[in-house]
Amino acid sequence: MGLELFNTLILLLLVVAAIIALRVKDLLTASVVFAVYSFLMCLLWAEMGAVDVAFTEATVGAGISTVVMIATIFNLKRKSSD
Amino acid sequence: MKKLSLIPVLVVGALLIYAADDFPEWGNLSAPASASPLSSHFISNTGFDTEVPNMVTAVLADYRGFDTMFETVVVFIAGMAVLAILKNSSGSNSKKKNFHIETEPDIIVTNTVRLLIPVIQIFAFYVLAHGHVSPGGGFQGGVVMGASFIMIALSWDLEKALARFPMDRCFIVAGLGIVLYAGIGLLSMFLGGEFLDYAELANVFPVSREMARYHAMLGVEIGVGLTVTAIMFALYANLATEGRLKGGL
Amino acid sequence: MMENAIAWILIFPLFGSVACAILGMGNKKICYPIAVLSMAGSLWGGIETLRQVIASEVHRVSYIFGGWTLDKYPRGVGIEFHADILGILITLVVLGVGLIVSIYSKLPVQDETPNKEPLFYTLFLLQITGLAGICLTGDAFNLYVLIEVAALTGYGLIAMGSKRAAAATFNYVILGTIGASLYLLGVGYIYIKTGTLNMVGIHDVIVANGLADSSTMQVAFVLVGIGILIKMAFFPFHAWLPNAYCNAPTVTSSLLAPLVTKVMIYVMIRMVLSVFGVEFSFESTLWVDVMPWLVVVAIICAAVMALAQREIKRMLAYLIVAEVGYMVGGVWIYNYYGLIGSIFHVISDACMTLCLFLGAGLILRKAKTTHFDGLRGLFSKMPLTMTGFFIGGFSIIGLPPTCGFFSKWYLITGGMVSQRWEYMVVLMFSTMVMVVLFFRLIERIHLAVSESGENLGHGHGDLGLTKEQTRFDEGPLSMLIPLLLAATVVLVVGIYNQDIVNLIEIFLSEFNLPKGVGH
Amino acid sequence: MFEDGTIINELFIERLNYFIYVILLLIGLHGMIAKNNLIKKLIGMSIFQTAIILFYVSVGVKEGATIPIYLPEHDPHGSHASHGDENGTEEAVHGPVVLESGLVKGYANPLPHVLMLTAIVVGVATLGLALALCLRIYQGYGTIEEDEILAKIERQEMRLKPSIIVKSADSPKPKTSNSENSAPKPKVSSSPSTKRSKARPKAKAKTASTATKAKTSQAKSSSPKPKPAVSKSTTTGTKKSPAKPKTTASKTAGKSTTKAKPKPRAKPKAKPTTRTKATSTAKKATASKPKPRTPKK
Repeated sequence: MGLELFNTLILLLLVVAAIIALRVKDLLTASVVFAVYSFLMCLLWAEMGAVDVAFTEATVGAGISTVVMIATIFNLKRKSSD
Repeated sequence: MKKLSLIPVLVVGALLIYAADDFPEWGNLSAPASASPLSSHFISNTGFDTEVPNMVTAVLADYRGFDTMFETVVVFIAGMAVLAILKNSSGSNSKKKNFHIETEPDIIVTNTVRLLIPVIQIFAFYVLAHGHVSPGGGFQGGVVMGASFIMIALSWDLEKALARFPMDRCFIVAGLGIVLYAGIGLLSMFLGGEFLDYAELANVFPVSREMARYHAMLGVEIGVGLTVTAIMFALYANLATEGRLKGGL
Repeated sequence: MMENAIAWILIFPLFGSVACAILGMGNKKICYPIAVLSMAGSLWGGIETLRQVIASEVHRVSYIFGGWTLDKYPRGVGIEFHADILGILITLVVLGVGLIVSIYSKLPVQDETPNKEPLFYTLFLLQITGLAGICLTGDAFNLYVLIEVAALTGYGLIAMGSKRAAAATFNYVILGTIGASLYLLGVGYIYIKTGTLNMVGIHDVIVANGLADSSTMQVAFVLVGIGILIKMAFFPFHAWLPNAYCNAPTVTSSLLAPLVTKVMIYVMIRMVLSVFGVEFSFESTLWVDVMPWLVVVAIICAAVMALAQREIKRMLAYLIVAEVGYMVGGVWIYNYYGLIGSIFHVISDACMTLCLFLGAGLILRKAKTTHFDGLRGLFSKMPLTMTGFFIGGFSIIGLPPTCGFFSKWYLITGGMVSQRWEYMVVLMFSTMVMVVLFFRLIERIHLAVSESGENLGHGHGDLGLTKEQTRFDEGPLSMLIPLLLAATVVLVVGIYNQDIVNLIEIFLSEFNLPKGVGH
Repeated sequence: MFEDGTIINELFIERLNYFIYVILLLIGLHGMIAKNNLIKKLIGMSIFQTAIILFYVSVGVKEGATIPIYLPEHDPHGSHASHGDENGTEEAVHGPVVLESGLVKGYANPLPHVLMLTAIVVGVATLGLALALCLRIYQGYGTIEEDEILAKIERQEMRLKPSIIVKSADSPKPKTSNSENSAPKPKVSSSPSTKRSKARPKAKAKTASTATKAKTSQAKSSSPKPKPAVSKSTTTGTKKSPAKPKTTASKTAGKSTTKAKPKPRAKPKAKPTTRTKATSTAKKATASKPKPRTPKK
């Protein structure tokens, strides 16, 4: 039962994180929130028994993707119009 | 206009909700996906066919090894395409950089990283080699390995990282990874099986057919790891410097 | 070696591409021969496989990677390559186009993407690998991976073009990812109901379990269908195509334009016939009622847009969109002849589009522009190029000795037999538009009148050009020969159309398609 | 407190995964289509892909199953996992066997996990490539906002158009009119600029498809524009306009021109690109405009 509560909590947080990542006007914040989203996703998958997928998402989604995205944003404008 | 884009989104949403009604129950053991002969074969026979305890690794590198080969190729393509897009692009510095590269790397950061890098790299090897038994494998190990080079670039500067892993070598290593993967497949084809039929390697190596699969999988994972390591670093290096490979974060 | 011919089709370009990447760093010159050789090897594998397919009793070659053969393991454990006649025919088209374009590529690649030859040829060969794999694979998820291989190389190849190419490619990336992801989601829906990914296995489960009424499968069909329609640039989703192909380097556009859309149409035919099955696709979905009308809209809009263009490459890009409408329509009028026409048109359209784009590349090289205003006097300047170009053009119109005529013939027959008058009318309409398009081009080349009706020359036969500008000045042989080869192929496919149609009929004979009037 | 709420369980917890995945997918799709910033589009794309992965992983879940790695007692290399145990020797002896069918339900379905590993990799590859494209676009246009990029492309095309005509028309030809250098010149520069101001609000259009739509509709809206411009040119350059029809009538004497002309002309009127209008308005001007240039060369 505790696990299901945990599951539900993460699912709701995921939606919140996704919306924030798309709404926030600062791209750097957006990519960090997206990293949070990825890590939540990773937790969820680990909880669902997909350990390999969770591991990959942790290294790729929350790790490399974010680093690469931030590296790119440093070469671009940080502000977004929407 | 913004409102209009909601229409396709809502249409897709309605479709998906409509379909969700027909889904088998959550976690149902007799759902087609879980009860199909395919899934039960993977679960029951992985140990028998390949002697690998981690079914995901076995399915990834052996049963569906052809997919994984192209997954590696996709990573390789990403690296090549990024290079193709950014190389010699008019790196006009019209915009002033909104950050400055500190001439002297921070001593606390560098010393910490100096301690961390070997640990990270050994962990990467562990993840790669231990993927047969625990979560992990070539891809994850490769990413961790690539991250260690990115860490060098972040804490010192890109030149230092590039001195350890030059861009030319990156692509040679990435190519070698694919050659290793496809080469194992080709070798097993020359030994009389189908492409990627690792069991045929038992003809030349003194192991059983199952163990031949086991060890070939390790070789394949190393190939994946090489490609991924090189390309992840190359992606970072190219994107952080707009392809100039100078300066960077 | 022989029994693995089907695997060699992919192994040659795969290793060739890696060789280009590694060896090309040292010596750029080596890439071109590697590309041509690996394409030739691949084509050998294709021809050998075709021979095997025709020789086998069931007209099918099944090759399972990794030795997970059907006698010892359940179907779908390993990844299966499933070459039936349709698959191997399209594969041969892909490889043939690849070989011709690789020969053609020598000079344009040097000039348009200097210092990037290794990168270019690596992506080029991997593109062929992906496309050929799409044609052969018998696994729904492997198809997704190969679609992404082809798509990512395509993005890279297009983005090497002019400055505007990056923005165009970005749109392509977004739309292409939506398409591929919807396909992936559709495969997930199929998997949740059938529990397998093998195409034959999926079909068996659908038939055995009577899944035709399942809403999940219906939605899966819609998702897969829309994903593929986006990828093939069917009319409302075509936005990525014209910009991407116009701004791409010459070689890229002459490789992608003939292949990408056609291969995706092949995927649609494959999904409709072999995976979901005729009963499911045509009887229990609404697509048969809806799609022909969408096709009508698509063809009319694309044809009108093509009329409005003043640049050859852009005009051709809209023509491709119109041709996609033909082929999709040929499938969804749900008729035996329509399907023959559709499949044959995939083949012939690849040949003629190749011809046109190779010609456009030569024109661009010599005349420095593909805008209509820069074409005056090209017939006297480069007669061979223009002959090749217009053979492709006449084939698009559908003039008899070329292959375009025969495919259109079958399409119209299909429309007539299934009493889809709207489809027939729109085929006639677009044929007329194409006549206008190409004869207008001829007019622009031969007459000294500019767009606004202003006279540029004096008197009869004078184009307002100096001797210098009309002197015989053909393009380089390495580009001219592939063009003439492509033009020959257009004619040969037209002349030997009956043989190809016979092969297609063998393929279609195992499906229960209506041949008579009405259904 | 959740134990007895079976309806809540059914509706909320068991189906929640599927609903959340749909919601995430729609958020991502909306981000891809509607966001103006290219990086935001990419974040939307990643959310879209992760949502699909979530769906696949949900498919692989089995009630009461553990992760798809053999427990020590099923491990083909028993000694590997259970070294030191008293039954270690036993396990090592019996070697790899096929798992009994009853035990199969104890492990989660590995196939969706494998597929999703591949999908994640494809996702990161696409992301890297798209980020490179963003950098390239930024180098070219100095912005990563889609509407601004479209506006800049539009402006560049306007600027490019006359130059193409100059290139193709600068061939030596009889100089019929050479007086109105000053009159047409401002027109060439003004007509694109008025069009540009019209293009700006239209180019706000979001997706690429609407971009092309915007192009055509913008052309349509600008189609009344050229007419006054043309008439103005005829009024200002009265000397030129009567001269023009005379030359065409006398010199081409082409039946084929008059025959073939209406077709191409008729269609563009219905759906002209910006280009054609620009050329047709600029045509009278360009006929004389290149002239001052050619002597300079």
